[in-house]
Amino acid sequence: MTLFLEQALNGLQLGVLLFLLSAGLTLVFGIMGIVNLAHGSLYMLGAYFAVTFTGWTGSFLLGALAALLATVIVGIVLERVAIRGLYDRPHLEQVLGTFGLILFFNEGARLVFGPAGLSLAPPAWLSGQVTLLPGVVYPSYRLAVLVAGIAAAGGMYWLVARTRAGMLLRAAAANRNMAEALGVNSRLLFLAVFALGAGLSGLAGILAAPLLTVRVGMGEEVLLLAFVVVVIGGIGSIRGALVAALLIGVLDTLGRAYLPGALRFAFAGPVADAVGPALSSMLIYFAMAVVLVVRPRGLFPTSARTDVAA
Amino acid sequence: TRERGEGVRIGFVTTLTGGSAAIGADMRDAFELALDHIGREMGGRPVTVVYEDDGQNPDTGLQKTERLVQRDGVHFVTGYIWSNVLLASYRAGIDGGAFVISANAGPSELAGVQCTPNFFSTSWQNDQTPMAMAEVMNRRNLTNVYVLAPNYAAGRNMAAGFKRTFKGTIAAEEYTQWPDQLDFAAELAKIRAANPSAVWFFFPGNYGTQFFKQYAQAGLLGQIPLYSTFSIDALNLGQIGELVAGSQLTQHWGADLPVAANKRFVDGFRAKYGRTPSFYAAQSYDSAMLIKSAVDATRGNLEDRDALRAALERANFESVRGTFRFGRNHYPVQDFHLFEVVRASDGAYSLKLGERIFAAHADPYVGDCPIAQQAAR
Amino acid sequence: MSRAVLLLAAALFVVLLAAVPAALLLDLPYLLFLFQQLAILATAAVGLNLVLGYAGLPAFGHAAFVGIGSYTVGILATELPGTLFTSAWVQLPLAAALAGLVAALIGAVSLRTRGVAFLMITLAFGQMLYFAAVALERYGGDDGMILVAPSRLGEQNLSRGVLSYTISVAVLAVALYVSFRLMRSPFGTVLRGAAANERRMQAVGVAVHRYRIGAFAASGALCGIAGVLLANHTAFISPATLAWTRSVELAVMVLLGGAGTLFGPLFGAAAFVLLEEVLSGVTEHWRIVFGPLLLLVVLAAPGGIAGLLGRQSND
Amino acid sequence: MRPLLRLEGVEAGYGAARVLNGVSFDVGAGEVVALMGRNGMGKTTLVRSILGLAPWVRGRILFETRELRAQPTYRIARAGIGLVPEGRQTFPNLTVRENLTATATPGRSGKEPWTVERVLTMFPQLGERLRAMANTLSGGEQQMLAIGRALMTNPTLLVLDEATEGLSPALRQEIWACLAMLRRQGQSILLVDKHVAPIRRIADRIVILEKGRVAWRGSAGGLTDDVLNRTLGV
Amino acid sequence: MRAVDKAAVLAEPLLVARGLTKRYGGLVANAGIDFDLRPREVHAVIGPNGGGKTTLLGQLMGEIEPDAGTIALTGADITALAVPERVLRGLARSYQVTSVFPGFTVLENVAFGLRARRRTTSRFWRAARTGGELGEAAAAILRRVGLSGRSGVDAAVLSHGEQRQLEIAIALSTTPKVLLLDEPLAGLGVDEGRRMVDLIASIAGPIAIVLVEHDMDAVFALADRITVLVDGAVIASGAPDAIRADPLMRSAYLGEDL
Ligand SMILES: Nc1ncnc2c1ncn2[C@@H]1O[C@H](COP(=O)(O)OP(=O)(O)OP(=O)(O)O)[C@@H](O)[C@H]1O
Ligand SMILES: Nc1ncnc2c1ncn2[C@@H]1O[C@H](COP(=O)(O)OP(=O)(O)OP(=O)(O)O)[C@@H](O)[C@H]1O
Ligand SMILES: [Mg+2]
Ligand SMILES: [Mg+2]
Repeated sequence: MTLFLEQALNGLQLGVLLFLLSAGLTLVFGIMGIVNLAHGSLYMLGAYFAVTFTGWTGSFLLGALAALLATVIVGIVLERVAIRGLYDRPHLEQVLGTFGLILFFNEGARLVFGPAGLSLAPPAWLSGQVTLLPGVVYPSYRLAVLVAGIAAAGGMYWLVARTRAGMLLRAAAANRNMAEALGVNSRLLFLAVFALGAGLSGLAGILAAPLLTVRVGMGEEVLLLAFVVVVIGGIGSIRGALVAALLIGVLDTLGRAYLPGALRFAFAGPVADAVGPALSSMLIYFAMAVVLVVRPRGLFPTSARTDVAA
Repeated sequence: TRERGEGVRIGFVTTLTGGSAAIGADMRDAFELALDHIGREMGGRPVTVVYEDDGQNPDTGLQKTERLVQRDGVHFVTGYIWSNVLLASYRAGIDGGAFVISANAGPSELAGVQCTPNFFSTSWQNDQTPMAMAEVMNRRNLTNVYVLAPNYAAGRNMAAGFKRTFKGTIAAEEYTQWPDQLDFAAELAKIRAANPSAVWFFFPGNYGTQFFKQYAQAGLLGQIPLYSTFSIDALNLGQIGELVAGSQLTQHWGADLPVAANKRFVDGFRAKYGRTPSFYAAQSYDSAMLIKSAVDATRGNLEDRDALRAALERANFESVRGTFRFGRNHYPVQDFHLFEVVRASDGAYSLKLGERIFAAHADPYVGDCPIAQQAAR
Repeated sequence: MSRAVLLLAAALFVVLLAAVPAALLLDLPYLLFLFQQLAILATAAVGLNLVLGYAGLPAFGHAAFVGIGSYTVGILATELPGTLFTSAWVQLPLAAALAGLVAALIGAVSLRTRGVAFLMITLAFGQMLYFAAVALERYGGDDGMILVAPSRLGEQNLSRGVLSYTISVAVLAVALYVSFRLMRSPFGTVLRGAAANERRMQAVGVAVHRYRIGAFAASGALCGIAGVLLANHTAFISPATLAWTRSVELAVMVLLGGAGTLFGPLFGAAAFVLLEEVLSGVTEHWRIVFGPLLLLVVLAAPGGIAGLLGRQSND
Repeated sequence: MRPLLRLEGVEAGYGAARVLNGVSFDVGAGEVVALMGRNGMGKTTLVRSILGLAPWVRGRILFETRELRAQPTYRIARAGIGLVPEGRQTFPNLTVRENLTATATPGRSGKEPWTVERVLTMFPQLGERLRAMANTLSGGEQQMLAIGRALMTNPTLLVLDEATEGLSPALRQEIWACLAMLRRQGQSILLVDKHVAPIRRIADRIVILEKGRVAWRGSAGGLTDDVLNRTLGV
Repeated sequence: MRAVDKAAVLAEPLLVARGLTKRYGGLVANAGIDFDLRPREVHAVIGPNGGGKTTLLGQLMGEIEPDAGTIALTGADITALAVPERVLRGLARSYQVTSVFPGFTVLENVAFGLRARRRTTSRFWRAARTGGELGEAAAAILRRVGLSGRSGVDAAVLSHGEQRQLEIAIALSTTPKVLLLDEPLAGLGVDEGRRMVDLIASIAGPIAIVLVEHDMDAVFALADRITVLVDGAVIASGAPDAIRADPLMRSAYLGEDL
């Protein structure tokens, strides 16, 4: 039972990390309508920056802050140079363009940061464990990630659903010309939002850095997961992204924890060993397919009517 | 129709992009160093090397191999980090008329029934190193060990090798997603719950780093001893040295092996690149030396392939691991040693040579290989 | 269709055919290897274009259908060596049927969604097939398998050489012809019309869904055929063929060349393969050039290469 | 009276196709000017030109004292032009209330500012649907919303392009009454519409476009049946 | 009383809807609507904005699934049929917002429906021709709606009025028995509107028409019968004169500018 609790907590923590990633994606992709494959690259950059700046400053917090800033700046430059030209383009062309960006960022990161994976230690005050319940020992850093992620989730929800900036953003994303005609500086707004999305993605990278090896290609590993989360949640829905991220995090973790064991009941050892990991990898995609078949527009769809709207 | 000009042409397929590019870079650097050491000459002929990136992808590896043998007309193809890339590519290399010499990947397939005359390995067969580790653990009377490896061929080979030799009980076996498992939290929780007397695992390169970090963060490091294979190397020691200090591993080579050729290699590598070479680099260096020994033996005659093959089989060169010979299946028969992670006075971490675990150890598949050893000429 | 497009397409075919004597006379076997790969990828791209381009459906799992073709060859060669089932005459239609069937099933489910959700669900199915391939322990699992017996074609086989090359180019030509016929047929106009206005197409009495599933099947079948050729070409089959990045690459080829145009996939595959070949020969850091180049194409030339060469009316 | 909006020789079009061939007229402060013409004569293009939404525009467009041409659209809007566009174009993913408030700007002094409450007194039906997403509204409801949304920017010049399209007769009348009331309050209005009778009642001046040119211009009183017949086919 | 009524209706009308209900959350867009359309009839549906007119057409056409109620066409129950199947049985509609095939010529726009009707859309090898008999049929339809001169033009660049005409042409291309028109005059100028009225009058008769329209001049010029929908319910139904005379109508919906 305590094991299950711990696994569930692991799942939540992974979910929160996924949420941070997909929150930025939901903003940029769900609301602004940009399919940005390079979103994962910003996550990677955030992690690289975190390692670099922590090395320079000697402090994880300072390094993380600087890394966040740097990722946001990269986001701003990226928006001005590349993304701006993609706003009014079909999704497919955005895919092509941002695929090019992935290649660029991966190669660039390798040139700048070197081919070897980098590693970042969590700050000393977070490198221990806490006993949550008798028998449930949990790494403090993971707990911190959980808290940071939930805070970011709350902030995002408030920003998009409750503030005027969020309203303007949704308005401009739906109909840029019309928003402009009502006095919205959509260029600036989009720039700000893209930078925010970049920042969130960078934050995810920064938080993940002490857990993972920072290396080229780490962005693509999570990109798909983030897209899965956004789509399951309902495109453009922050709430949906949160629920879906937690769902996927828990599903993935529990799948890895219990599926192979369950399979061993059914099959001989080697078969179960081979099929288990494959099946648990498949699990989230299977979940997505099921969700989309049952609810084609995700868990929290934004409703639409097409027979009278222009 | 492959004779084009004077030189000896060598293709080198390795991973130069993506998450594992560091391994490829280490291998390339070592190969270049070897060429420096031999004056870029073999059997009186100049040597040219074409490096190709496989992107850790079997299809790409195959295509690059194809390109090397068909476009560049290379006489030897070497490199190959990954078993699956090697398996995808070696036929193309051999069919294209080249000798294929793996400098790292050591799949069991090519060691047993499918062994083939024009393929050689300067590394090891996957099973061997974990077998040595299991032997160490046997000697310490460890039982109830948790086994962990990624779910791909090398991972399964390694686990198989470990289990073949290990005599104690196995608490549980776990195979993780490959290559994109982000997080080991679920596995770590299971380990904690199982509370084994030790954990043996294999996670290469960055994955090893990641596992050690998370193991430490989970507070398991001091509690359950870790025995690993191919998970700590010169490439990640700088990152995780602190976490793994005192930890032990088995290997066929170490930078401090007291062999003249090794000293030349390690000193040369440090001087040229300012870092300690990894075992990947050592194998790569050896592969250059092996090729040179064969071309020298035929006095630069690249046409007499039987003679070349025979010379390769003799392995008449000074390996960085000391004595080196090939088994019937063209995999090395070599010693395996215990190493320990130690902290030097300058604060850097390194691997310190310990006792010898296996002497002249041959892989367990060699018996299945139908190649008859040619009489030494 | 603009003159420039036709000219370029003709030129590409001349080059593909001229490669045979050139490779034999000048001893450039690699040229054939490279061009054969180009032709095979272009065939798959032509297949994908039916869905991605003409029908306007952002499908991103087509590498799986190529993989089905490849594994069909690999599994038959392992399980039924020396039988009828290693003949290309059996394998090609079988792989096409199998890939087409799976594509139709995936299409039928995926078509419940639209837009980006569609993109993601096709990708998800692709991933599921990828992991299924990884789980095929008997056929090499993650490592993949060596093709022990290439598809037989009478006395010869599809593995290597001029015959195999010629067949790959011929299959590409046939695929283009099929694509041409399909897309100017009533069936094709329905697909394109539904892409322009799905609701209206329903309201004139066309059950759009069925046509789209048909397009999926045709597109999957073409990819399956490409998969058979690919397995023979590389003599190696592995899950890497089904990876999602492969699907994206296929889509990038289609888009680079010009989605929804007849020759776009050919142009895109040619540009992709040749640029990669040339640039990676110059520097291992070639992607730092190639990536921005793709972006530039999008920004400067909407409609890809075919668009650059002159807009065409509807195909 | 100094004109609020002045167009001088405005040309505009899409791609190579020219739609406006030199249009000139003024809208004075406090004035209601109606723009009429058959389908496809360029009325909407003209409206889009003013707001900087047409692909290309030549000539001069002065608002108060500023040259609008080549300004970004949002600046033009912020200068005090409120648009009710052709085809409604409400923000589908915003609720009715959000549609009203998102782009709202505080009123300029001297006039009673538009608030959500004031819009709802004009369109009580929207009140019942304040929390509904705009894309679930009926066509006419969306039209009301579009008008309310423009009013909420408290514009100096209100521009309505076919704002009564798709409204029920009763509602249409309310809109006209509302426009008449706005006019009495001194609101300047440029409106495009096809309903002759109400335009005659509330417009100070009428401009009729034909093939991108001004075919007729004059006071409402001068709009004789003959003119109507000639230019609009009425 | 009701049973008798129903029997009489079933014997006669082309299109019969009973108890059509559609809810969106708490909002009832259609509340148990009974509606019928007799052969050769133009049956106008009017009512305030948001009254449920478009929703009714959507349910009749099969685009909106009713929460309750049945629909029959020429005596056969079509409630469960999908849109294309209903079209093949003789239903067609136009949309409140123009809905044509951009990127296709005017002629091709019409050809889609003709092919669907001839069931040739699934032919996949021979080229889709717009000549021959099909071309003539298309040309005839375009002539009828007054678009003959524009057959080779991309539908996307037609003027608004022309697109409305094309909208009708596309609907006619499926040779419907019943045509549902949603605000066909919307966005049309006075002159163009009048021509649209003439066009509708010319096709009415052989084709029975449900006309949703806010332009009362057009409604009274065309309608044989008028039904008034308010808040999703039928509040009145009858001959135009009776509706026009209804004082409730005048104040609640028609306003004074009649
Ligand atoms: N996006 C566009 N691209 C090309 N041509 C266009 C576009 N929009 C409008 N046009 C053309 O410009 C001309 C003028 O159109 P505009 O919409 O300004 O007319 P209008 O007077 O507002 O007509 P309506 O009364 O139908 O709204 C028409 O011939 C139309 O076909
Ligand atoms: N998908 C939907 N979700 C929520 N509400 C809806 C939806 N579709 C329609 N409605 C509501 O149902 C009511 C009826 O809408 P409908 O479009 O049928 O009205 P209508 O009579 O056609 O109005 P109009 O004359 O303005 O076009 C409206 O209040 C509308 O907001
Ligand atoms: Mg207009
Ligand atoms: Mg309506």
